[in-house]
Amino acid sequence: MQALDDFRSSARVWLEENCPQSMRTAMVQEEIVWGGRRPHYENPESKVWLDRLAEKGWTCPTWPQEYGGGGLSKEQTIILNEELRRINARPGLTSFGISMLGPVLLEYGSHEQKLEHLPKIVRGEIRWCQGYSEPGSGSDLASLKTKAELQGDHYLINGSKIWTSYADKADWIFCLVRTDFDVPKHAGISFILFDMASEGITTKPIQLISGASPFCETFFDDVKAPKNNLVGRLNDGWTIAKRLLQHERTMISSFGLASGQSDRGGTTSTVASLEGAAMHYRGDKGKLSDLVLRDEIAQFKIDSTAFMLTSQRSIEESKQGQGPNATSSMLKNYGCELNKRRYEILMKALGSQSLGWEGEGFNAEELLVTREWLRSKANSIEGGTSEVQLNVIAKRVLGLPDILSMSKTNQ
Amino acid sequence: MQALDDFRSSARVWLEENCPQSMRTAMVQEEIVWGGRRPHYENPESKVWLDRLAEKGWTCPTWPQEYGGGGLSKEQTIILNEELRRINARPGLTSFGISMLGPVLLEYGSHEQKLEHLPKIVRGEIRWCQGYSEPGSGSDLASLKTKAELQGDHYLINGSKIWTSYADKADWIFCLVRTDFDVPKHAGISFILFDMASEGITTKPIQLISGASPFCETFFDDVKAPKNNLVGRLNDGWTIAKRLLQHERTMISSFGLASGQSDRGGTTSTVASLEGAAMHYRGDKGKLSDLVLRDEIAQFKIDSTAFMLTSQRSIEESKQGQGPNATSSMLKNYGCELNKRRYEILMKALGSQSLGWEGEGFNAEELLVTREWLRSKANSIEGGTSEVQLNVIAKRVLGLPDILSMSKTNQ
Amino acid sequence: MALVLNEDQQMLKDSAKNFCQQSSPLSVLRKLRDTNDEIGFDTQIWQQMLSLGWAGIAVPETYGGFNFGYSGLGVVLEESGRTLTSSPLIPSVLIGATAINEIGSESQKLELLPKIIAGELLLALAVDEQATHSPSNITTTATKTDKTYLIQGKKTFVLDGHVADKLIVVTRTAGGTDKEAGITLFLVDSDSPGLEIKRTLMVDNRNSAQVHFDDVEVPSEAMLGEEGNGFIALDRVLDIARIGIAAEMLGSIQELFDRIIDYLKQREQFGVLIGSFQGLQHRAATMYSEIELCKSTVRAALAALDNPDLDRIEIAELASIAKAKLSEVYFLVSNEGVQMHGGIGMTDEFDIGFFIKRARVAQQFLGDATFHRDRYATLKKF
Amino acid sequence: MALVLNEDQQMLKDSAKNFCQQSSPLSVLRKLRDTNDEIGFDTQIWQQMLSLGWAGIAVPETYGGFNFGYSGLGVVLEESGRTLTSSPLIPSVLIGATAINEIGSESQKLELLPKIIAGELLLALAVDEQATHSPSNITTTATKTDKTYLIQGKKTFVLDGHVADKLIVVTRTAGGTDKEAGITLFLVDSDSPGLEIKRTLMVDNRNSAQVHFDDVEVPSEAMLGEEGNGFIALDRVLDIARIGIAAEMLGSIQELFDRIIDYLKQREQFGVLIGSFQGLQHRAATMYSEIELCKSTVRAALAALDNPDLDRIEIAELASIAKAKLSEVYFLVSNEGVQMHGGIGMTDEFDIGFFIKRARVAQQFLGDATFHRDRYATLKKF
Repeated sequence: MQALDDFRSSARVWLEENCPQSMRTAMVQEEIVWGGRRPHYENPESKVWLDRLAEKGWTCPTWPQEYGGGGLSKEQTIILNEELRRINARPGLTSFGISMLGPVLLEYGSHEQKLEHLPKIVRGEIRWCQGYSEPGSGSDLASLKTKAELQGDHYLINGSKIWTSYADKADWIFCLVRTDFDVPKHAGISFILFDMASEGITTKPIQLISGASPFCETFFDDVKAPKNNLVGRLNDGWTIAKRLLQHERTMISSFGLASGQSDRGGTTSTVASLEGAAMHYRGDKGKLSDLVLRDEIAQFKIDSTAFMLTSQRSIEESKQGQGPNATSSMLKNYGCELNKRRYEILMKALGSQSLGWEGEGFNAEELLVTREWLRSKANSIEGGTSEVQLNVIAKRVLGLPDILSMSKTNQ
Repeated sequence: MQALDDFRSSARVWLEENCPQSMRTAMVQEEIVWGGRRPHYENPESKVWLDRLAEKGWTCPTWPQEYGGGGLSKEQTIILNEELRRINARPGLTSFGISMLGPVLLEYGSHEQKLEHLPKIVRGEIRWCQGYSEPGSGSDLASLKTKAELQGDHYLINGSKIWTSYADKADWIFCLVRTDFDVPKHAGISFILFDMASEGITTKPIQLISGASPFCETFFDDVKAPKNNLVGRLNDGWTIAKRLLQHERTMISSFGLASGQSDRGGTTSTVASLEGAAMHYRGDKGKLSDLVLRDEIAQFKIDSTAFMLTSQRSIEESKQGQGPNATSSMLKNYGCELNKRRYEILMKALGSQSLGWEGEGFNAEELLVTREWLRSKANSIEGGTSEVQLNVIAKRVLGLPDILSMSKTNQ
Repeated sequence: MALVLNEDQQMLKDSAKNFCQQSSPLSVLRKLRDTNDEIGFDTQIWQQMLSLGWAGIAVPETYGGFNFGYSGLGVVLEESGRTLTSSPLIPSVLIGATAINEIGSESQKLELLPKIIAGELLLALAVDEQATHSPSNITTTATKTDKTYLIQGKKTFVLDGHVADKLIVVTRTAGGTDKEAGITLFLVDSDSPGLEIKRTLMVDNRNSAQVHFDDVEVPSEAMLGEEGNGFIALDRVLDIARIGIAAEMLGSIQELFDRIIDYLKQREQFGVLIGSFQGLQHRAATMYSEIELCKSTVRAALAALDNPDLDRIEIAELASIAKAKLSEVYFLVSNEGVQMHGGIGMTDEFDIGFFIKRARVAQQFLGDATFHRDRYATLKKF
Repeated sequence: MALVLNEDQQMLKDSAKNFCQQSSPLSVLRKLRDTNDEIGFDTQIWQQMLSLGWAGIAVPETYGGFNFGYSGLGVVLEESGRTLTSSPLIPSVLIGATAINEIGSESQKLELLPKIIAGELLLALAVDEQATHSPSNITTTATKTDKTYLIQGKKTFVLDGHVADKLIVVTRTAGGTDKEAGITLFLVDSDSPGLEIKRTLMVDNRNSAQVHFDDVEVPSEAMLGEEGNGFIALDRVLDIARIGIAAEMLGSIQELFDRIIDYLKQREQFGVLIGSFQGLQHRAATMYSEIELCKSTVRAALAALDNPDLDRIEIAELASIAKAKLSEVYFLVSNEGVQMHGGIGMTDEFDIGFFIKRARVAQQFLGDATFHRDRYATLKKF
């Protein structure tokens, strides 16, 4: 315990000295740092803060120091996070490398692969994107058709991916490819890494109903990836893919977690809390004057608090045991549904002021609500649809039988 | 049109002269007339009313006069019903013979069968019960195992039925039996009629969670039914069964229809309307003081009005075409869900006064709410579960594919 | 009650369907959006609608109309809802012409209705002042001077206000805020001095306006109906409009549902059509049932408008039932539309997004489900 | 916050589970009902619970208890909820002993708590006066005379009031109806002259009483807490009780869900197990998720009671969250329990009916979901 107290003191001192003042304020969308070869720092202090964190490995505090991480124990990491929250410190780096690729490289990657990629992730030097879904594959991810053929010292990759987040801005991709067409679909998939600057790659942003284009279609035309960029064993990529999906679900469910807080993404505004927005737009005579809406908001806040407590419990339980588990499907699904509900209630609270698209008549915050409401509809589609999560719960958690295999054995 | 106007005048005069005064009041549970060999008339005027109606065939106004019916056209029947409603006349007879067996006998029965059974149904001389479900068969009705073997001039019937409504009070049964075990399950079923006084029949009432026992288990041990009691062709009983189920659904959906009215089963009481009950138990300051409950009641009443309009539209549409159709599944399902909702809202409105079982502390009306609430839970199980109705809508109305047949063709 | 269309109504519906599918498909709305069209509807299509007589369907023959009833206008709105057609049918015909016809003096009717029917005059209704619909909650004042009234205040969510020739403005000439007494309607030329009309672009690509009145002077003859007694007449016009909007919503919901069912029947996942999954089947069956209820409420409400035997309260109940129910079901079906289409439903390239955007605007316009449930309960005295 | 049980709590839970499953299965409740038992619980089982020390789990050692905290009492209630065990644990221990311990004077605690723990004294709380829970809405009056108070009024839904030795009675000594100020609690012997206790049999086979006070005289020493300041203390006791009830509900919900899942895995229809139908699977998965949330809220609320750092408002919020959430989910799961079991679920012979009956009583007891959402919103100042 003394050691932990010492760690807390030293972390607190270090943060006090090293975290720039503007990094101790609520994050704003434009100042999120994604890193990469062509990094963008809207606020110059963001770079200072990232560099200092990265030097200590604290962008990835639990990763081994050997690979650039902080080498901290779970207990130390909890303390570090508490201290970061205490001063309201912003995350230094937002990255699919940290939240998705890193954990599976640590588990399945070779020593050389870890040495090559992990330190760059820690320092935010390489921005990663994910090549999973393909046009038409939808929830049936394993039906993927992008082909990788071994040709001497490299794989030749042909095919296309869809829903690759920020593929047009990413430096490298972790990608599922088919390396055997003659076996059941799950058994012929491999997990491979390659540089997005390679010849033969084109990306095309997809415009969403919200007007934003965070995703791309990505096309591979005879792209060469070195043979030793394969992670894990050949044709064993599905194991890695599933593991990574669990990490992704854990990350996405935290959206829902955030929606439980009054504090929306750290911003302070009229619409930061549902009840605040409702009282502002609907009137407030000591209490919210629309009692039906008030009941709906109370129900939402009760559910989101219960959800937050469940996420915490899941963390406490996983401390006593394993990493992300089947409950990640439950958390992902519930968190996403909560976030969608939150925006629908917000739309209701704002009334016709939530119906603007652009231009005069609506303030920036109101216009953002409209866009974010539309964006939220993807929550229950991306990272595995609600339907898939419910299937996973039914089959893996509750052990209910699969109808297709039942009917095969029965008839 | 003149003819119809004449019909209306004469019907009105007849009703004025023949409908006893006590038959022009809201029906009460105890005075419902079921007829049968051992009829019970709590109110002697019920018998007078039934006999007078039966003499004109107006217990079954659309059935041919040849079989004891009223021989009225659709237009005349509508007028008769309007006139009956005008004076708030009670139904003369409540009978599964009228609502279920009669229509299919008219469609599938032989002339002799019609002559034998229909007039007795019209006059309420025979009370019928339905032998469909079997222990364990549940929604998979066609899996029935009760066996009928032809032995000379009669069938020998062995097996058991469950959920036979009032089997312990019924005189005859219309029953599904298996007459061929060597063909797919739907192809070996026949529809047969027999006397419940036959040797070898025993009935055992089933106590429900509401405390009531409207259903029985019924056992057949070498029961003999004359060969010519078979309705329709041998092994073609499933066609008749399905048709009869449509009539049953139409009947059950009318429960939901009734629940849309302020008037609950014609009774006038504190709990007759949801809003009346809520205002009585929850307080009323010009409007219902619990605004959240008020919103819920408004939503219910809107839905039930919309449902009532839909039932009417379905009747109008069927006038232009066929008899009960696939929308009967929709109406059955929605009506039952409405009725369940109604009781849950009523429980909420009455608060702890809805939680009594018997004895002091609760008035008769309150105790009835508790029991009827429990009873209502069966609405979405009997006559085909909600799940089955939704399947029927999905497959027959919307034309969505069946997963079991898909997987058979695909794999 | 006539819950089934008669032959003439069915013929009009078929012809409207034909026109909308052929001449005014959803791609028209997309093009208006992509070209940032300032008018917000296609003037050529509008001219064709005028030549089909759509602007006069519900107007009596005396004023140049076809006296075909609101049921007739309803089926046209329903079909235009299927293609999400944006046109002056809602603001100028359903609302504007109805207001003149219901409230106007004989001379106002004789002057204005033929112009609306001919497409020479576009109207817009300025009623809402806050972010939620609350038609008796009026603070815009009209103060009587010698021979004129001076209007002061502001209005929001004025559909197509930016292209209207005249605004129908709901003002207060007496009484306190949120009182039904003291409300007076005026017809105000959109080029009146002191009047500022600011176009706002909505998420459904329609145009609403925010309107400011700074001592806008209108002559006494511009009054629509009686001074101080405007609310009851207004409320009936709003009820007709709510029923008409519900009819348009019904068309959109049915179109959306048809697209969902088509997709369930053609999209394969895990080796089977996704329409074979019972989870989706039950949700589809639930939507189907709700949509059947929607059809009945819309038909009943339209039929009621054409039935002179019904009183104001009966119409009001049916209007609130229809608007509440349709709003709730459009919400359900538009969300399911995106969810069941998965990723493709989230892309702008695909049409589903247009429906969910239109859904939220239509839900709120002239009162959302909560508003109408409250109103229904009040009408039912509980 | 400790959202996972520690080792000692887990051991207590395991032993409680063992006891309830072995000695107090659901069949005990059925037998009590079928024999029209007048007491409403099995006295032998209650004696065994007493010898296990369950009545003293949350009571400090000074008064003969085990000081094991509310988390300890909570896991016992949870396990007794699995078997729908009816016993004085709720009225006399969870509510009665807590009230004495939280509000009583030192001498009251020293006198009464050991008796409760030994099973020599049964208590019941008389708070509700109307059909809905509204603890500040008190019209039963206590009027001060020379050295005594005279209580006049009536109470309803007094759980186990018919067998209680003393009632804890919430009265008004000052102030108007529905004011928090002016509320005073008294301990009243159940054999006091002028006191009429009428047993009422509830749908869940428990017993509540309706109690009439006709100038029931109680000495000043019978006052529990301060005169006129009773509400805040009462509200804390009610919060503890609400959390305890939520723990019991959690046990029942889990048991019910386990039975549903078992049934889905063994019941065949159309040649397959019904648990393979996706429609049912998705509903089961939804229930599972909601139950996980229930577990967390109950654990968090119990842990909060044992955490001296939390203030009254924080406890109140968690109590309302737990009672609202559990009420809502018990409603869902009990309805699904009947529906998914089909016909057999409707029969009295099968046990599912006991759960739906208990569910509605537990939902309403000490405030239903709507009450607690309203209270939560008030606590959160919106």
